[in-house]
Amino acid sequence: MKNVEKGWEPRILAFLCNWCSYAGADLTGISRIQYPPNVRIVRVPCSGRVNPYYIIKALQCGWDGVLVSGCHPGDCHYISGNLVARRRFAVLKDLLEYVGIEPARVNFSWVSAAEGGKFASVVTEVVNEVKALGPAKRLVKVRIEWKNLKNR
Amino acid sequence: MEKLEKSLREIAEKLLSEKKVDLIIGYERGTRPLRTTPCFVNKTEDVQKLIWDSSCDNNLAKYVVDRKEKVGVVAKGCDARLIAVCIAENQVPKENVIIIGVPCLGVVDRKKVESKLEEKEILEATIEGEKIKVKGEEFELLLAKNDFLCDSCLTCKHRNPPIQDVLVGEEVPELTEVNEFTEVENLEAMAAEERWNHFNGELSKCIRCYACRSVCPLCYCKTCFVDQSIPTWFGKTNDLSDTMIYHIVRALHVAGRCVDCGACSRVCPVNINLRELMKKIEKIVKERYNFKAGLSLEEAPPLGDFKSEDPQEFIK
Amino acid sequence: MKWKVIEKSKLPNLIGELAREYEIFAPVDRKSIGSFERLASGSEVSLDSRNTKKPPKDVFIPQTETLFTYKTGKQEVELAAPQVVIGQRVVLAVRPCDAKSFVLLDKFLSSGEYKDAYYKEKRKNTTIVGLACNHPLSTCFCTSLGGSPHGKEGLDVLLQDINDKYLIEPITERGEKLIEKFPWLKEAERADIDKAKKLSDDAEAAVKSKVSIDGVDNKLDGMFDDPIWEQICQKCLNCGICTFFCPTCCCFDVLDEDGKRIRIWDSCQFSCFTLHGSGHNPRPSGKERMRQRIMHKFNYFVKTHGESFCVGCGRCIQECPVNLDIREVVGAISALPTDKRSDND
Amino acid sequence: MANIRDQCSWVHMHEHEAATEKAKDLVRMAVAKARVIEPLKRVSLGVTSRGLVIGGGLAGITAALALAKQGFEVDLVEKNNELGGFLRKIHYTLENDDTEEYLKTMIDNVYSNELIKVFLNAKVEHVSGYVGNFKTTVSINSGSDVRRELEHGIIIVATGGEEYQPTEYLYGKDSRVLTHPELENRIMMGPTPKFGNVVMIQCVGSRNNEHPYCSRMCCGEAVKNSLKIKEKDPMANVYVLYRDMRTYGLMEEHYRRAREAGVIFIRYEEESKPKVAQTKSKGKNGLQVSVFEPTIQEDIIIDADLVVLSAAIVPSQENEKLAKMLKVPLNEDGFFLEAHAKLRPVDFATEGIFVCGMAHSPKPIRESISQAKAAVSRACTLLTKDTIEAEGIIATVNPGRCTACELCMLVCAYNAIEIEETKRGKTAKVNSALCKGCGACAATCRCSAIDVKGFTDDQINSIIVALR
Amino acid sequence: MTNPYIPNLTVIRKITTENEAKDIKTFELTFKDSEAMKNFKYRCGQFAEISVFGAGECPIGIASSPMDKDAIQFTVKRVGVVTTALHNSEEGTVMGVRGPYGNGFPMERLEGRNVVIVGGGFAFTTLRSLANFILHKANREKFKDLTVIYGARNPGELIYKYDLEAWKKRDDINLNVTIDSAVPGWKGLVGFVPAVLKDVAPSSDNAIAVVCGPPIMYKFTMPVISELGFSPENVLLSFEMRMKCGIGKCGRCNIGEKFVCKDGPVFTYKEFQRMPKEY
Repeated sequence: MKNVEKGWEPRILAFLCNWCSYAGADLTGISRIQYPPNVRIVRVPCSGRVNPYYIIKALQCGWDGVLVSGCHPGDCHYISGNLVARRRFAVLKDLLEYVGIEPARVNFSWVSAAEGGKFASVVTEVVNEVKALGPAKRLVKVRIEWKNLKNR
Repeated sequence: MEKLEKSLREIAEKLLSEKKVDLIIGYERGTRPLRTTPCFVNKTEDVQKLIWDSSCDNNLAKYVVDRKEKVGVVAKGCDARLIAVCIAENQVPKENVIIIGVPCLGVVDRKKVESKLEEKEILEATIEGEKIKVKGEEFELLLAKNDFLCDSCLTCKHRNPPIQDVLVGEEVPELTEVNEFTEVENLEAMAAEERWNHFNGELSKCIRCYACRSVCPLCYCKTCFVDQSIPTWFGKTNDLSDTMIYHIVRALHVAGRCVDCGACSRVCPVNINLRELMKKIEKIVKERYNFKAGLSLEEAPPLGDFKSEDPQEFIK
Repeated sequence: MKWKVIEKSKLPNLIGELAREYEIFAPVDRKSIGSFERLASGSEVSLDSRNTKKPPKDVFIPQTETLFTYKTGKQEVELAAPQVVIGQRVVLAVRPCDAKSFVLLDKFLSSGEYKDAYYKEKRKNTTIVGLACNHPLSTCFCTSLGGSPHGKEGLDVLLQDINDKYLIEPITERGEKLIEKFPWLKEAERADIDKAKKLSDDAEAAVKSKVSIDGVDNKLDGMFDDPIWEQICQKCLNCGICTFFCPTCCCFDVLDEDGKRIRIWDSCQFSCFTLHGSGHNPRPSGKERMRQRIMHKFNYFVKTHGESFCVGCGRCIQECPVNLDIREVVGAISALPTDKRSDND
Repeated sequence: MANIRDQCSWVHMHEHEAATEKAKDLVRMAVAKARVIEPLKRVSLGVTSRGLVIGGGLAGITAALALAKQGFEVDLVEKNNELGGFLRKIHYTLENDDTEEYLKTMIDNVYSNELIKVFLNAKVEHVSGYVGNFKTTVSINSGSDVRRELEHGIIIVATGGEEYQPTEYLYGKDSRVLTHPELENRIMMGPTPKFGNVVMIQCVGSRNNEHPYCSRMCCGEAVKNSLKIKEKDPMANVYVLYRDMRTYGLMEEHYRRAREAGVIFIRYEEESKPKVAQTKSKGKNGLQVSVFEPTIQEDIIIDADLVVLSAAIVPSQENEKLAKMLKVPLNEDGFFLEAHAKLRPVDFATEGIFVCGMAHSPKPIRESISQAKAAVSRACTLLTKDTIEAEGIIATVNPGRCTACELCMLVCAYNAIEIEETKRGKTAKVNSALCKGCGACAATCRCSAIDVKGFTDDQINSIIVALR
Repeated sequence: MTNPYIPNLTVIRKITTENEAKDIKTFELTFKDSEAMKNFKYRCGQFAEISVFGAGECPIGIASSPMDKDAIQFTVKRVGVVTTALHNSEEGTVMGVRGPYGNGFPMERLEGRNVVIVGGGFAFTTLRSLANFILHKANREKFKDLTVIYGARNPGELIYKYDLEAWKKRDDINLNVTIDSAVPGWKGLVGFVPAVLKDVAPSSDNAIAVVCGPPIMYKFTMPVISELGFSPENVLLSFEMRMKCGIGKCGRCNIGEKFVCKDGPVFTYKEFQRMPKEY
């Protein structure tokens, strides 16, 4: 999944809430604001839907960075989805940082449907930070390489 | 300690005879030195089996979950708080549980005593007041109890059970000005790389025996997240990444619920100090949401609640 | 084959020589947790008086073992079984009770119509060098299970610590072949052998805790629904410590993980061990699972293989978080009057 | 759906190779999810096309009449023994319409309309069910305590507000200190009395730490009554001590007329509130009001014959109890909190329940009427349908894994989850009519016992591992 | 050293959906290596471990009769991870098959006697294999008369409809197909299997009963079987337990000291009575 030799490019998984951030990302598209192509977007109904398992599983599968973006507090289509999630993310981020995972690997942001520009700048910022960190190694589950095991 | 034991037995006898409870869960002498073992008393004449001294380290709150009959539980400060959390989370109806609170001055950590004696095996040990008398093949020692207390007891701020129905003996003075997060702060002071290697080293010893999950009263899920199949979240092998994730997620699951009773660190057969993770979680929840677990039956758990002014400095 | 002697100081270079030809496993003290691990250098070996905390079964049944790897193509699958063992291996300082556990494991895994290829192959090319116990612990009860602190069953060579020297006693033919590789070993004098004999007799006497297991298997026959189980298992937390630390527990789980089929240690104490696809679980609560552990070790295995599946090493007693002592359990069962049990056949 | 246009091609125009690679990945991820998706069945639920209006004040009556006009039966529940609520205390408006007359005709229409059933001295005891299928027990204690079970599809909360009983400015200690409704009674009842010096004090009980909100109608009342006094007794001197004159919108017109009519408006700062004191001079006890005027930086002292306090509107005591019963939120001030200030101003988060009038926040008469009609128009979007379709994307519980720890209930903004007693013990149960599929419960549940159809854990997990 | 854990590679030749709910399908597998096909000699009532690479393994009873040599059939209900992955695969996908495991039906004891087959729900797979084996022209005369009683919840859940049709046309089989409760358009028997068994009342002398179905069915069928005079050793039961290795090593499928995968899955009712009630 990663070629370290020539200009390694990080892969970032983004969970965007359907009503605000996903719409914001679409607005970024409509206004043709460019941002680095390292982000793969997953649409979720609300930032409150993002389970810590998703973020940890992404880190384990070798994603170099994770971004979770939702509506600004008070704008949530589901009233309190983002507010409940905020506490969950706070505990998760502090614990992962404590265990030794680089804080820039896991990012959270509030992007409303009208903030196309902000979405592009958040993504650019995350990509640059992750690129500075290099490929993800901590918590990544090493996959067996087919070549050196087939010896019988 | 005998005075406490006597009044504990009287209380147990009274509860049983007045049919207030069908069963008393307490401690009885174990088969090995410095060991006590949980005992279940339902007849008044067995009440003599109940004992109390500072080697009663098992967390009896684990036996309270899903109890159908009425139960009286001997509970130290941490056990009582955990029973409160289990009641608040509807795992056992309040009217089924009578908390027999015992003021506790800290329980002895067997591993500390054993590592002090390195090779020599302890054949006999008794706790008298502030001293532990330890006898082996050709040695006999008198140890000061306070040098061998469990880590969590050294900084315990709830020696008297905050929630209880009956109190055995009188209250003991509480520790007030003690910083319970010193170990966590030392780890936080390290660089990220150093911390990562530290946790790598510690958790690589894990053999996935799940004793930490089995002994923790907060782990009552019918199917644990490691055993789930659709989808299989994380592997069950003792591969380092799977093991670290198991411990990280279990720490997340006790956020705002763990009372630092220290049972998970005590029970770990390969001596992993799990309190380093759990204590950090307790610190996060305390600093961010000023919440301390197990102090009231009504309070909503922090991760089931929100306030508009919750800190969000980490959000872009 | 005559007995030999080696000074304690010479042991590391014996191990060094061995390491040139064999892959060596020996007890290593990993932060006060004794376990058998592959040796990098001779110096690490720790032969203190106690038995290791972790049993040597993971030399033959590793906690995670790859059965084979597969590569799925369009309509094509390539399988490759890994090389199980490369070259000869030696396990050092195995206590007699652990050696006996290998004999029991052979009965279970290497017998019957299908044999466990991985286990069998490892056993075939591993020489086991034992170390007699001079100071049994208070939790050891190997003598009650037909073993002894200086038992020879399952060992190729038996070392015995006689203060400044080790007495070397080759037992099997493979053991002799191993000793012959070291001609510089001196012969053992009469005095050494007598001293060893005396030490072993003292050790045998030192095993104080006794459990009578005769007749226990018949008593267990009719006891399946006896209320005593409720009482015995009430405090058990069903964690996996007693099964993972037991030298004879070898249950495993098989699962697929990105590109390889692996087997990992499993325990009859875990809740989903016997969970059916339909959600039905024949052993829903802790009582059934702890009963299964006792029945399997002292009844089922006796019926199928003729002897108990326990070697009396005492690890489960030391490590149990709630001090559920298997000697007490077996004692309580054997104390039950036999007539009450009506066999229903 | 793999969003290749807006989220890939349009935003990575200059990096063709990387953008194509990303597009392939997005398709791989979409296919990974598609392999495990299942059809979403939409559950259809019946609707009882009847309405319940709680509160028989102006808003309640307007709502009941509007609903009846649309042809739906209405149960109107009023806790007192007569309809009218706060409007009974008001006799005329700024525009000089006769509110008594208006209220009388409205009440006659209500009683004469056979679609509306009125329950006086009635209190709501218990509400169960969900949108389209509410069951409410109402206890009527006219003499004997009678309980009635009502069934309806929607609920409109119009319980109104109460007038703040001032404790400051000697109110209750001196008969010459009145509130505006009391002043109105005096103006309407008495012959053309002489008023002399009338001092009105604004923001009494409003915009302080106990009630930080503005009651929005008291400035209008002050202007209205000062004009009425000037009209009845041109010789009277009217002083209005205000912090800010909030006669917003068309009321500004009347504020100008008041100034032209000679009413003197004096500003005061919050820290230096006016003081009212009884004085003994010239043999009779006078009433003296002193206020510190910030521009001239001096105290102004007025001998008053009458002091009128613009008392705030406070939430009624029963809001707390009713909110718990309906499981709808109150804001920090204790009024009912609407779902969204701009997008759903008269709805509650819990579907099928609406709010209007002063129960929502203090407001003038016009706004109460328009909000009542708005609530009815929203309610009719449900009542007109005979079945409503619950969302396909909703949460479902796997009873085998649920430990009934109620964490999901705490985080559900729509109270769509209840604990149900089954043979196998207690488990959570999702009410598909109320659930919006946000997934907060699924992410909070430790044992993954609850999952959201359409965004299941399995689907999202397959997306995450798709590119390994 | 023959490694019992390495599966033989097979290809799915045909998939037929068996019931309306589409959660039961029969997979016809052919071995990629014909040599392995020949060594895969199995008896009715045995099972095999099917490997779906990437998902895992699951024990499934062999549904085809040993007489048809070119392919083996497995009928699988979608329940867990492996069976779902199996249901998601299409013809041509490569699967692994390990086995045959288990003792299967003691054919030598059935020869020369009447055979009564009682099956319920979707556990009819191994009984169908037995029925087809008996009805095969090379074996038919080795057995006396054959009675089959097969019940399911409703017509949609009846599997092997094509076999049932074929058996109806034959005269040397007494076929009774029933459904639990009447459904419009169903002309056959109605009633639970134990009730139908009581009505059909096959004679028990010189007869062996083979019963297979969910545990709940055993509870009600066994009393009827004893009433009909079948002695416990003439009744064969097949059990379904959680299995992983299939060769008696992983330690999880035991009932008492018997491993269901090695010593079973077929036990006589006599053996069953001696075993502890932990299944």
